[in-house]
Amino acid sequence: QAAGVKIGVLKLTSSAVIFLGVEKGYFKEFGVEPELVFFQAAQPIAVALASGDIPVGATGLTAGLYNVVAGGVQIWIVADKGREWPDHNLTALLVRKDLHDAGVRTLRDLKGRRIGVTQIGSTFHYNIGRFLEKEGMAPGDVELVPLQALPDALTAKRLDAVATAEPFVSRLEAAGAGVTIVRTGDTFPWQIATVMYSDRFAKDRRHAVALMKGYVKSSRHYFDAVLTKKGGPAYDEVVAITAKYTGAPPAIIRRGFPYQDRDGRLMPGDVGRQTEWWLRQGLIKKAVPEQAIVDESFLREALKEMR
Amino acid sequence: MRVAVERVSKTYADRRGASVEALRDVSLTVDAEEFVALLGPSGCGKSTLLALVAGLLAPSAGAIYFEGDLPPGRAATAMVFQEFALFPWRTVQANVEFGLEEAGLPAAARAARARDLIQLTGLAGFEARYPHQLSGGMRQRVGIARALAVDPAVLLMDEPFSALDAQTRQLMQEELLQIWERTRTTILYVTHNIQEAVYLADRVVVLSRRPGSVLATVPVGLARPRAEAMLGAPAFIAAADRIWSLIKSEAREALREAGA
Amino acid sequence: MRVAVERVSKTYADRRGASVEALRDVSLTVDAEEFVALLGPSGCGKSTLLALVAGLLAPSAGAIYFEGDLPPGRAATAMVFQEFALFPWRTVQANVEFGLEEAGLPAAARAARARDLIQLTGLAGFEARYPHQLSGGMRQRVGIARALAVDPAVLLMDEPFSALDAQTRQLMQEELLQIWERTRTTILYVTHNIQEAVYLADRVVVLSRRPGSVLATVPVGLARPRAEAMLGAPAFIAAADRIWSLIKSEAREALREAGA
Amino acid sequence: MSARLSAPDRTHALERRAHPVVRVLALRGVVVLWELVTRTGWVPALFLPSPSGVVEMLASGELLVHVATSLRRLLLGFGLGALLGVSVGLAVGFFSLAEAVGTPLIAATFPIPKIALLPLLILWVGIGEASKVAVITLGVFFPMAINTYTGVRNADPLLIRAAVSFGAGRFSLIRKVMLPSALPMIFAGLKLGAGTALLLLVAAEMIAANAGIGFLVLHAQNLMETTKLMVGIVLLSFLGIVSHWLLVRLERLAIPWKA
Amino acid sequence: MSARLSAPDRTHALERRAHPVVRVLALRGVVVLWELVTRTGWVPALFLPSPSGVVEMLASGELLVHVATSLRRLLLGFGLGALLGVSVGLAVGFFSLAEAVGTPLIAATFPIPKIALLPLLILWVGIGEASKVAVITLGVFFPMAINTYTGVRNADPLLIRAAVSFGAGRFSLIRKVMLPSALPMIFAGLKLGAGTALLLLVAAEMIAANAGIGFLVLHAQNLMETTKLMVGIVLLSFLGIVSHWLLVRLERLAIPWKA
Ligand SMILES: Nc1ncnc2c1ncn2[C@@H]1O[C@H](COP(=O)(O)OP(=O)(O)OP(=O)(O)O)[C@@H](O)[C@H]1O
Ligand SMILES: Nc1ncnc2c1ncn2[C@@H]1O[C@H](COP(=O)(O)OP(=O)(O)OP(=O)(O)O)[C@@H](O)[C@H]1O
Ligand SMILES: [Mg+2]
Ligand SMILES: [Mg+2]
Repeated sequence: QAAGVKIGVLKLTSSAVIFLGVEKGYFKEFGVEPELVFFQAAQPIAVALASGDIPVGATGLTAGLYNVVAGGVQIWIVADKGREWPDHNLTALLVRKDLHDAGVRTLRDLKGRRIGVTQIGSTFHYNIGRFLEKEGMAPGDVELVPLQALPDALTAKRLDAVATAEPFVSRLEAAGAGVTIVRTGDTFPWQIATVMYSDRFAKDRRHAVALMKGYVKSSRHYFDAVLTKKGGPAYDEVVAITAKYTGAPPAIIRRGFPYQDRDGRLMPGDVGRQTEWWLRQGLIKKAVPEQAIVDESFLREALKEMR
Repeated sequence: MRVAVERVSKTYADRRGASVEALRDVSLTVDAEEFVALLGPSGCGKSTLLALVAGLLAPSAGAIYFEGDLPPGRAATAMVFQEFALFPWRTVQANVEFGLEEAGLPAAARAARARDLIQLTGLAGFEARYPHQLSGGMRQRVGIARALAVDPAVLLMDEPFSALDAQTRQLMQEELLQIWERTRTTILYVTHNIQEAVYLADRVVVLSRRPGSVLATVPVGLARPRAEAMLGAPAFIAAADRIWSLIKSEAREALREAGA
Repeated sequence: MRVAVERVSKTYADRRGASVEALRDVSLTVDAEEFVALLGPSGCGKSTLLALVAGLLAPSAGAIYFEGDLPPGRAATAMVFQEFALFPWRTVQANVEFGLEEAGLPAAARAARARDLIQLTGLAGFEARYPHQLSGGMRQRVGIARALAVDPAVLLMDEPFSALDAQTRQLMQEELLQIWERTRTTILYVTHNIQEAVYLADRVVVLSRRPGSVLATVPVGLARPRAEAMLGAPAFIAAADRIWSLIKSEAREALREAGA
Repeated sequence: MSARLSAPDRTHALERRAHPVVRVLALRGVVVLWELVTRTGWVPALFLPSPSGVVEMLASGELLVHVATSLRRLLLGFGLGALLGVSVGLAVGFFSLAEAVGTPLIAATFPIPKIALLPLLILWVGIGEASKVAVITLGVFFPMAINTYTGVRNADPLLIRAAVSFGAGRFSLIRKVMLPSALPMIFAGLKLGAGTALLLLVAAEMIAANAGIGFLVLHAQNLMETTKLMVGIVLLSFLGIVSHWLLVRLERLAIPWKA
Repeated sequence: MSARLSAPDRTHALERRAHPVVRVLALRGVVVLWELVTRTGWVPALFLPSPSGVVEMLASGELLVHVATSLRRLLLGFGLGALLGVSVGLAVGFFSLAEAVGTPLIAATFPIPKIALLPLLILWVGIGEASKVAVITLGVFFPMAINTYTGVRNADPLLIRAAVSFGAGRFSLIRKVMLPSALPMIFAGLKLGAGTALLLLVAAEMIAANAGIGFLVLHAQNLMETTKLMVGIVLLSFLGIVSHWLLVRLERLAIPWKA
């Protein structure tokens, strides 16, 4: 009898490892029965983890998540679930097609313009902030507009540019609505998404480790099937599964899978870099040291048994 | 000024199309400087008749005329209401000035005239009070002052003292007579109290039950100025008896219809 | 049952700490099957005394006793209010049943008993009406039926007919006497109308102005059953005159204080 | 003989005509004008969709799922809020201890615009249905509690004394005097609360939902689908009218003595 | 001699004690309990920030710019809505033609939850200040118009007849009878409208703004800064209490005859 575990995810290509694990029965193999709960954005997953609605989340790292921990509710970052990596761009900054045609092609050209992000404090906010810093610009040089239904808003010309993720990047390009001007992975690799445990689930050591085992198995499958090659039946299978869960056409899925560690190991020190940056922006109220939020022990224990 | 009501009828039509005949073929006159009381059972159309004279209603048939000269700036009529009808948001002073404002008098003249009437009606010292701060008797003094302020050729009074208790009522009747002795304004006074009608008026016009029509006009043979002692005078009793006999059968019928 | 009010005083304390002495050292009795009227000027504490007897207020000094056997299930007192105090959301039937509900009677017994009293008070046919659909006289019949329904040892009536017009009032007095002839309930009846007190009661207790105290107890030497014709009887006039002389000076003073 | 004047006619200042034709035409006229203005293209459909377009989309029923979602939230929140509000109002109105505790607390929390609590409620009860229902519940609770309290406190003291004189105890008093006395105020509160509930529903759905009429309206705006936007608004107006009408009917049934 | 009973004592059912101590302690007790619960860490600050933390942030004044922005929108929208509402209410109440045109239009548009119009208003007047002010204006307009209308229609006909009998014309009637008669209803509308205005302000700022207390609240939720969230809520409650208090004061000044 497998224990049911709710996992909060987004309908994005970056959730492929989770979809794969569910579809191939890797989690069940180790005694956990995942139940996927779909969210609209990363931030609500953090809320749901904090309020106890879900024990496990798999999504991007946001300022809100760090503030949850700063606010006294423990959440643990336990494994890699997607990195911005050269040649494996997960998110991107797109400029509206007509503006691009009119010559708006770099970050500098976007000065003073409206850039859509899902929310203040989101991964997209972090992306743009880091891009601007790299260009020597200040966060105040553009206007960040938090909006729901971002891709649609760009299509409807309500925004000048938008920071979004696959498959929307490919979709917008395919639809001729936007043109990518910055690819995050190529510009600024970072630990964008992780698997997270609520404190309560983390205390349920047996299932917490079991889930990791399934996750590692799925992660290795994923790595071998789509990150090392660009075709073949194994590749097509992952594409088909991802298409099924995200509702995006396979052609768009094929445009790119995000990079992640084969064993699910986190980028060392990156969470600390993130919390530092947010603290500097004044968007988190106190420092969150890495050891207060990252706990790879579940992963290590799983890996030890899976040699 | 003389008022002539000539063969006036009034039928109300309500929204649902039903109609109520309030007055039928009423003729009466009020001579200049005369004090006429209009007496009749409840619902016989007394208030309706006053509203017609005041121009607040249009007669269904017949006409109402004012005969005599009306100096410019003088109002033809002014009304004193049973329920006082003071403006609660105006002080005594402002209430008395109301008619003068509508007549277009300048502020200073208004204030002076209002002060006179406040004096006359015994309201001095209460100018800044609001109606809710006054007793019933005081309130009706304001009503009378407001009406007299516009110096009406005809003063219309609709049961002005019936909302007051017996003592206050007596007192106010005396004061009204005193004021009338001084101003000699033509007065048409509605009441359903026989004693009051006879005590105050030169003539009493008695109306029948609804639809109201004139049953008779009873002259009151009492000297003026009137005094409380006259309430037992033979002329008083004669007039009162005459009126009582006129409306007794009417009243009985009304009572029978009303039931318990 | 006999009621004994023994040296009762009552002082109200309002929120601001001011206190009003309503009754001072009042003693009186109502014998079993006796009809006692309590008479006094407005504000002298008549309603206060009834509330004390009904247990709605606690006396500041003195005590009130009921003497005699009270069969179980029978209420000691029931009250008829001047303003009727019917529950607007209850039909006539449900209003009459109210006291029976509180006494814990089963539904069928309640309905039967209420029907009897509705019959007795001449309300048959109006069971399903709401109070707002009744005339004033009808409403007070409901109030009386509701009180009699609980078969009180003492019936307390607080100016029960003073909100009615003169004709209805007369009628209701007659009916009350008829009902009393049949039930012989002990009655303590508050009024400030001398005629009414004398016409209805065996004894009239006259209270002074506030703070109320007993001025005198006047026995009424009229035979029972009473009839309208007795209003002119010498015994009637004697009692009325006696009471009138007792409260005349009181009343005068009150009038003087009240002013116009 | 001197001048003979007719009495002055002052009736015109008192006159009020019914204008039945204008009354009927007013609303229709606006709709017809609106249709004309959009038909002729004088105002682009982006800014003002045509009524016929709105009716068409309404008739297609494609938005029914949103209506159902909203309706469920509305009914749940309204029902809970009304129930809690009336109970608390009765208790606070009747028991002096409850009043001493309740009135300062209600006075301090009542002025908060309830929609501002949505983020907090999401933290407390989760992002799902519960937070939306809770916002509506809170929005309805306050007018209901305050109106019920006012109704109870304004119960005719004479009726209370009458009931007590017939031996009514505290619970009898609440059930047989306070509650019926407060009913008119309770219904006034329900009507007020229905409007607030609808407002809060829409706001909550606009801020944090992915279904419901509020979501529909905001989503339509993001996509510049003005017809869909207008359909949402018409649906909401309709919901408002129907709920008010239902409450008026219910009131007539519940308060027969005020016919 | 037979039994001698004391009169039954029924006063307990009528008794109401004042509980002055409880009344004073109730609110403070809740705040103290709240502080304790957060101090001991029994409830994490994320779910319930400590009162002392809230007071600290309030005192720091860092949120004043948001308060100023919200206040400007509120005052503008409320003022405009009240002005329009009273004018339309007076006109519709007095002129029978205006009534015939106005009442069906108001009845059809009144039930729309005004926040649902925000997207449309953004389309019409842009995403800037105008759309937020317009939503508040609309929200205040309806209760004001309806209350003013009711007040005018319920003006004592006797007073109208008295005024006319002294020669008052239509405009005299409006100014000297209808308007003062409607004042109590107008103030009731203002108090109702103030609550609605605050609610709409917050909702509009949550949905489409980048300043103001509503924005602050939503922003704080996005970042999970619960203390800031609570500060926003406290500020709003404060705004609500102050506006109500001001209206009550103003009412006393404007209606001296109802002292
Ligand atoms: N606006 C109206 N519409 C329809 N019927 C009316 C209207 N005003 C008065 N009536 C009816 O006309 C009749 C006469 O009314 P009116 O007020 O003139 O009587 P009244 O003699 O003044 O009575 P009261 O002594 O009670 O003041 C009554 O039957 C009344 O119901
Ligand atoms: N609850 C109260 N608090 C303070 N004073 C009160 C209260 N009830 C009555 N009084 C005062 O006590 C006095 C007696 O009141 P009560 O009602 O008993 O008089 P009453 O004889 O019944 O008068 P009425 O004939 O007007 O009914 C009055 O002066 C009244 O103002
Ligand atoms: Mg009349
Ligand atoms: Mg009394």
